Amino acid sequence: MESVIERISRGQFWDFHGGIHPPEQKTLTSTKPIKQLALPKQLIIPLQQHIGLEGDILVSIGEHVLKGQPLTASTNPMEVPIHAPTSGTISAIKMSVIAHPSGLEQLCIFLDVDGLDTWRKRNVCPDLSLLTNHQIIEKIADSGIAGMGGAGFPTHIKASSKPDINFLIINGAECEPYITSDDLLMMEQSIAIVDGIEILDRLLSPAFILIGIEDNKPKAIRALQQATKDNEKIKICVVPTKYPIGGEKQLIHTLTGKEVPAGQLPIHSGIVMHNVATCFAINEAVRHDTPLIRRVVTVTGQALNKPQNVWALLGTPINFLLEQCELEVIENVKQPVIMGGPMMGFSVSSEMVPIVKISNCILVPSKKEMPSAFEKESQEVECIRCGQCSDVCPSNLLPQELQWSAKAKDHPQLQKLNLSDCIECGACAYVCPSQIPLVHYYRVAKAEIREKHQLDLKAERAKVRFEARKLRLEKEKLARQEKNKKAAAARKAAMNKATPEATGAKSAVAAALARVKAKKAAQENPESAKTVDSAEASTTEVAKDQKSQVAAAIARAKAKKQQKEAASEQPKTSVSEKPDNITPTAQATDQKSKVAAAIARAKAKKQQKETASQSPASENGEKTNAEVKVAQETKKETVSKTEQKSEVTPSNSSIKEDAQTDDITSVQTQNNPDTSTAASQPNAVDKKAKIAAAIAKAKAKKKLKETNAAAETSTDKDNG
Amino acid sequence: MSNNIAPQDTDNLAASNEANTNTALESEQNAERKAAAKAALKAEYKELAIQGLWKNNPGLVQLLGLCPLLAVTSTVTNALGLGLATLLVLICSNITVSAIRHWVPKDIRIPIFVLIIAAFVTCVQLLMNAFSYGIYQSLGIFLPLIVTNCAIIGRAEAYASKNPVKKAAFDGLMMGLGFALILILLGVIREILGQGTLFDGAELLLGDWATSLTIQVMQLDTQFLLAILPPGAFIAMGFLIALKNAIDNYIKGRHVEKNDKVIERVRVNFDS
Amino acid sequence: MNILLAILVLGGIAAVFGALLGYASIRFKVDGDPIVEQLDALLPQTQCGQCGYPGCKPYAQAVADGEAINKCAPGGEDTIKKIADLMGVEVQPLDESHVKGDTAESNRPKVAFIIEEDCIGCTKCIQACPVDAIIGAAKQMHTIIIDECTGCDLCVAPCPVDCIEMREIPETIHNWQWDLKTIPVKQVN
Amino acid sequence: MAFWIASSPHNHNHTKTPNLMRLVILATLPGVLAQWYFFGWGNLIHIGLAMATALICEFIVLSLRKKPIAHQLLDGSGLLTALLLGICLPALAPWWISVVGTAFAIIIVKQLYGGLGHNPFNPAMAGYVMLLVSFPIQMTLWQPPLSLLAIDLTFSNTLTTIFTGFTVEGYSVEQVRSSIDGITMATPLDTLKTNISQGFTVIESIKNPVFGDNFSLGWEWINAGFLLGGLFLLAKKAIAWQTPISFLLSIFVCSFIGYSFAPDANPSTMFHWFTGATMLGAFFILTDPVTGATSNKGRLVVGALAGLLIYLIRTFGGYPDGVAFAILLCNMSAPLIDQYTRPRTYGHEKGE
Repeated sequence: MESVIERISRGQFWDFHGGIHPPEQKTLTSTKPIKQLALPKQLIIPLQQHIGLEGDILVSIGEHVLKGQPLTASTNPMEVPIHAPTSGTISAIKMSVIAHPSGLEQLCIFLDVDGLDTWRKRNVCPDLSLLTNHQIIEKIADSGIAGMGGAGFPTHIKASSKPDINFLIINGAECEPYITSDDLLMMEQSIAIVDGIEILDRLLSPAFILIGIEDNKPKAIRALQQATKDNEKIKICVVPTKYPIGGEKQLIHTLTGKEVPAGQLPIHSGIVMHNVATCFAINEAVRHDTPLIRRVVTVTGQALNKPQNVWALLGTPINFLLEQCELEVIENVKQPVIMGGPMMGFSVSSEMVPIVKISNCILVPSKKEMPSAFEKESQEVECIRCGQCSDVCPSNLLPQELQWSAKAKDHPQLQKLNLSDCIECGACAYVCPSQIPLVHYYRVAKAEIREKHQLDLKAERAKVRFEARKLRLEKEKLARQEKNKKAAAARKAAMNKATPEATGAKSAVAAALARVKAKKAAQENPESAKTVDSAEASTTEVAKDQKSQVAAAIARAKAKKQQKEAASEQPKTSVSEKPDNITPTAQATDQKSKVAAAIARAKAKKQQKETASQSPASENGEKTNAEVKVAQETKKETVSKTEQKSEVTPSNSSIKEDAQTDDITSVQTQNNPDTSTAASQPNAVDKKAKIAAAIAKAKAKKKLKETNAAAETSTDKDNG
Repeated sequence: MSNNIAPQDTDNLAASNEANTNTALESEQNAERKAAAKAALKAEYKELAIQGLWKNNPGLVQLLGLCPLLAVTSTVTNALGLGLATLLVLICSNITVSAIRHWVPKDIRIPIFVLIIAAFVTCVQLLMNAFSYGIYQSLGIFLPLIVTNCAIIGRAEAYASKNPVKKAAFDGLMMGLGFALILILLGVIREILGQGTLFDGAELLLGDWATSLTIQVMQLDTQFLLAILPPGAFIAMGFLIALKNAIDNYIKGRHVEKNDKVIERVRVNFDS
Repeated sequence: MNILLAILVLGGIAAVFGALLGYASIRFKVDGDPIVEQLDALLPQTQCGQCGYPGCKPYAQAVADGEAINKCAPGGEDTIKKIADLMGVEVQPLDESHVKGDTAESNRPKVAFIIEEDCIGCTKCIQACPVDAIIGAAKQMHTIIIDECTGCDLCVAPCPVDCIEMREIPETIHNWQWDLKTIPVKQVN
Repeated sequence: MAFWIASSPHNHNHTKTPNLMRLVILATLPGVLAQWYFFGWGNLIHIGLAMATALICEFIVLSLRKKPIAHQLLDGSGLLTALLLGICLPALAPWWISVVGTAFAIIIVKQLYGGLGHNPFNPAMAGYVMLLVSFPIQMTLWQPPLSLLAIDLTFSNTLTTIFTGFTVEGYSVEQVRSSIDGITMATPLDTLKTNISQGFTVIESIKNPVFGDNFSLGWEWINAGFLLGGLFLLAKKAIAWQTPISFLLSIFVCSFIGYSFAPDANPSTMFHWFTGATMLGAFFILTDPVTGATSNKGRLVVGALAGLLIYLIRTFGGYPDGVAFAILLCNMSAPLIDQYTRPRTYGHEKGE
C-alpha cells in the first residue's frame, strides 16, 4: 500500500498496455473561458438520462414549473430524478429523439421557457457538519446526479459509504481529443471541485484520495494544486497523456497498478472513482441545493466559427448550441455531428437532440480535419493480420481475432476471447490500416450475444411453462374423469332410491327457481323499457351492451371474412370471362353469405332473448368486465399504478394498446358504413341499435350478393 | 458416406410374379403390374448408375480411397490398373456380402466384410502378378492396400449388406466405374502436365500390342515435376472437385423449382 | 508345431481383445438417450408445431429417431446447423415448405396481439396457446402476456372473430442492435 | 443540414494497406539495386515479367470472383508478391519460370484461398518452392557475379538468354555461367555445400572466387541492401521488430554452436547472415503479417523457429538455401503458435 503512494509521490506510474496518441485539438477550446448562454426557447428533457430506469412523471402538460423543480421522482435506487433547468411551462410530454446512437425516440418533457429563470425555494446549507451522511446522500440522490464522465451511473450509489475504501480516485484525465469541458471546469472551479471531493471524502472515508490528471493540462494542474495545498490527503497525480488513460480501468491501473478483475466493479477492489464534473455537481447539490440542471459542454470542431466551452442547460437542443457557436452550414453537404469525442462519441441523427447529463462534447468536424467521418461508405478491406490493433488495445484483447469471430457470429469463441472486456475505446479501429470498423463489429456482436442470452432465457421459460401446462392438462383430464365417474355413480344412487325427502328437496329447489325467475322478470321489464342513454348506466346495461357487442363483433368478423372471400374470388371471376365459370362461384358466395346472414340473425335474436331474460344472474360475472371498462377510461392512473405490479402487466399493456385498437376498428368500420355507428361508440350506443345494425349489415351483404349473382358478370361492382 | 437409396427388396416382387393365376383379367393386371415393376426397377438401376458415376461418386463426392487415388495416378496406365483392380474387387465383394447378408450377425459384420475383401484383393493381386507383372510392380504396395480402401468397405456396409445380389453387383460396378473414371481422369491430367504423354507404359498392363497406344501429346523440354508428385495430385483433385461442384450448381441454377409453401401444423394440445 | 504356436498366439490375442471389448462395453455404457435432451435444448421452444410435431420435445425425439433436421422454422438456419453438428449429419437448407420469405422483415420476432375491441371471450385461443401466455376467462376479454408469448401464432387460427394478429416487437433503445442503416437521417432545410 | 450516421471512432490515423504495401516495395529498392549491380539485368527482367503476370492473373481471378477489381488490383499485395518472387529467381532462368511461378502464387496460393488476408502461405515463397520442386534444373541456373563472367552480360544479352536460352552472340546459358576458367559456377551456399560433402573444409572452400574477399561476392551487398531496407521499414514501424530480430538471433545461436563444435564443416554466422536470401527472408517475407503470427510473443517464436529451420536445412538438408522451405513451415505453424501465445486480457488471470 505504501509503495503505491511512494511511487506516486515520486511521480512514477504504471503503464497500461496499448494506447494511442490521436491529434488532440484541445487548443481549439481550452484557451477560452466557459461561456454563459442565453436561455433557449424550448428545452427537451428526456426522462432517462443515465443508466437505470425512468422515474415517474410528477408534472402534467400546461403546468408551470420553477427552476430546479423535480419533474420525476422514484423510490427505486437505480432511478435518478430530473429537474426543470429553468422556469417555464410544460408544453408537451411526448416521444422525441434522444441522445442515443440508435436515433430512436423516448419519452421527453418539453418545457417552454418563460425567460424569467425563477428559482424554486432553495435551502442553502452553510455548515455541512449539521448534516448527517445519510442526509447528504439523500441530497445527492434528490439532485439527480449521475456520473458525468460518460457512463451516467447514479452517483449516490457510488457515494454511499462502504467499508474499506482504499482509494478515492478523481478522474480528471480527459483523454479524448477535442474535449476540454473538465479541463476548463478544473481551471475555473477548482475550489468547488475540491469542496465536492471533501464531501466525498466524508462520505466514503477512503485511505487516499488521488486526482488523476493528464500532463497536457498544466493550467488545471496548477489550479488544483493551489486549491488542495491545505489538504494533505489529496494527491494530484500528473499522468502521461495517452488515450484512453481516462478510462476507469486504465486510470486505476495507471495510478495503483491494480487491475479490476473482469466482471467486477472497482468497489470490490476498494476503489471508487468519480469524475471532476461529478464532484462539482455534488458540491453544488449539497451546499447550494442546486440540482443537476446544467453542465459544461465543449462545442468544438473546425466547422464552427466559435468553438468554445459553454454552460448548457440540460435539455438544450444541440441546434441552439451550434447556432451560438456559429456553425457554417454548407448547403447539400451532410455534416457529421458527434456527441462525445471523436473516439467514443456517437453521431446524432437530429438537430433536436437535447443535451443530457452525460453529454460532455458536441463535435462538428470539417471535412478537412476528419475525412474519415465523411466517408460515404465503409472503406473496409480485408484484414491482413498486421496486429496493430492488438498492439494498441488497452484491454490486451486480440481485436483481429474478435473481428473474425464476430463476422462468423461465433459467439462462444467471442466469449472465450473476452469480448465483454472490450471498452469500445476505438483505438483498434483508429489504427487499422484496412479501415475495418472493428468497434462496430464488436457492438453488434455484443448486442447479438445479449439478445441470444435473453432468447435462451425466454426459451427456457417457455419450456417450463409448456411442461407445466402439459402436466396441468393431464391432471385436469384425470380429475374430470374422476368427477364424471362419481357423478354417474351419484345419479345412479339417486335414481334407485326415490325417497320422499328427495322429492321434497327437488320441489323446494323448483320453488326457489321460480321465485328467482319472477324477480328477474320484475326487474327486467321496467329496465328494458327505459331508454339506454339514461345517466344511470347500471351493470346490467353494461352486460347487455357486452352481449350486443359480442354479437356485433361476430357479425363484423363474419362480414370481414365474407369480404375477404369475395375479394379473393373477384380476380378469379374477372380473369376468366366464361359465364359458366362465374355462375357457380357467384352462387357459392351467395349461398355462403346467406348462411352467414342467417347465422348472424339467429345469433342476434338469441342474444336479444338472453339479455332480456337473464341479466341479473350474470351480474356478478359481468362486474369485473365493467371494471375493465372503467379502467380503460381512467387508463392514465392505471398505467402509472400497474406498472410496478408484474401480475397485472398484461392488462396494463392491453390498456396501453387500447388507443391503437380503437384506431383499427374505426378504420375497419369506415369501409363499412353500416357498422360504424355500432363500433365507434361501444359504450354508449343502444344495444338494439347495434343488433339492428348487425342484422341490417348482414341483410345488406346478402342483397349485395344477390344482386351480384343476378348480374352474373358485374362482379366488379362489389365493393362492399 | 451414406447412401440415399432406400433399400428395397425385389424378392417379394418375384414371389408375386410366381403366384400367377389363370384368369385372363388377372393375368392382364399382372402384366400391367409387371410392366410397372419393370419400369420402377429400371428407374432404380438408372438411379444407381447416376449415384455411382456422378452424384455420389466415391472419389469426387465421398472422397473415399484418396490414398491410392493420389498415389498411383501419375500415369494413365497406373490409374487404369488400379481402377480395374478396385472395380473387380468392389463387384465381387458386393456380390458376396449381399449374398450372405442374412447370415451375418450385425455385431461382427465389419470384420467379416474385411475378410471377404481381403480374400478378393489377394485373388486380384495374384492374378495381376501372373498376367501383368509390370503393372503389378509399378503399383507396388497400393495393390494390397485396396483392402483398406474405404470405398469398398463403405459400399459393402452402406448398400450391399442391405440389398439383393443383383443390385449390389450393379452398384459395385457403377461405384467401381466412378472410382476408376476419376483415377483415369486424374492420371490423364497429371501425365499430360508432367510428361506430356498419354498411355506411357500401357504395355505393362495390356501386353506388347499396347506400346503403340502411347501418345506424345506435347513435347516438354523439362518435366513438370509438381504434377507427378503427390502435391500436384492434391491440387488437380481439388480442381476436379471444384469443377464438379460448379457443374452441379449450374444445373441447379437452371432447375429452380418452386414448391408450394404449405405448412402442415399440429395443434399443441393434449386433451384431444 | 509352428502352426500350433501361431494358433495359440492369435487365439491369445483374440481373447485379450475380446475381453477388452467386453470391458469397454460395460464401462462406457450409455444410459438412456441424452441426445433427445440435448436436441431439445437446441430447439427454440416456441412450441409452435410447425415441424408437424406437438411441441419441441416431440420433435427432438423425432429427430433423434431419424426425422429430418430441417423442419424447425422459428429456429432457422442457425438451429439446423447446431442440430447437424450434434447429430453429425450434413447441414440442410430449411425445408422449403417452411420458408416464410426471404426478407428480414418477415423473420423478425413477433408476438400475438389481441384486438380487445373484438374479443368475445371464447377462450379458444387460451386452449390453443402452448405456453399459457394468454389470460382471460369465458366471456371475459383476453389478453396476451407479451413477455411469455413465443410468437408461435397458434392462437390466430382458432379465433372465431379474427381478433388476434401477430405484431412485431417494437424496437426500443433497450433491444436496439446497432443497426446504423435503419436510422432515419433527416434532411433539414 | 443533414447528418452523417457512423459508428465511433470517427477519427482515423489515415494509414492504409496499399500504402503499407507500397512502402515495403520501396524498401526493397537498395537490395534490388545491389542485385542489379552485381548480377546484371536478369532479376529486373524477371521482376517485370512477374509483375505483369501478377496483374493479369489477379484481374482474371477477381473478375471471376466478382470482386471490386479496381480496389483490390492496385492494393499492391500482388505486385509485392511478384517482386519478391522475381528477386528470388535465378537471373538466367527462362522467362516462363517467372510466369508459371507467379501465376501459381497468385491464383492458387493467394486467390483460391480467398485473396488478400486469407492465404495461409506466403504466395511468393510457395511459388518459389513450387518452381524449385518442379523445375530443379532451371531453378539452379544461378549466375556468378558479373565480375567473374567471361561473357559480357549486357541488357540485350540477358533478355535473349531469358527468352531463348542463348545470348545475342549465341552463347548458351551453360557457357554464360562458366567462369573465366571455363568452370560452371554456383552460388556460394551451393559451392560450400558441395565442397563440404566432398570433404573440403570451410577454409579451403572459401578460396573459390565466388566467395570474394569477405563471405560471398555480391551476395553480401545484396543482403546488406535488404538489411538497409528492413531497417527503414522498422523505423517506419511498417513491420514488427520481433520477427527479424529473433530470426537473426536464432541463426546466430545455431551457427555459433555449430561453428564452435566443428569449425571445419560450419561456416560463420556472418556467412549465414549475408548469403542466400537471409535478409530478404528476415525483413520482407517472414514479416508478412498475413502468414505470420499476430501476437508479439508468437512473432518471436516464429522468428526463432525459422532461424533454426534454415540452419538445419542449410547444414543437413538437400537444398543449399532453406529460406523458402523454412518460411512455409513457419507459416503452417503460425496459427498454432498464435493459439498458445495469446496475451492475458486486462482483469483476467493468466490462462483464463
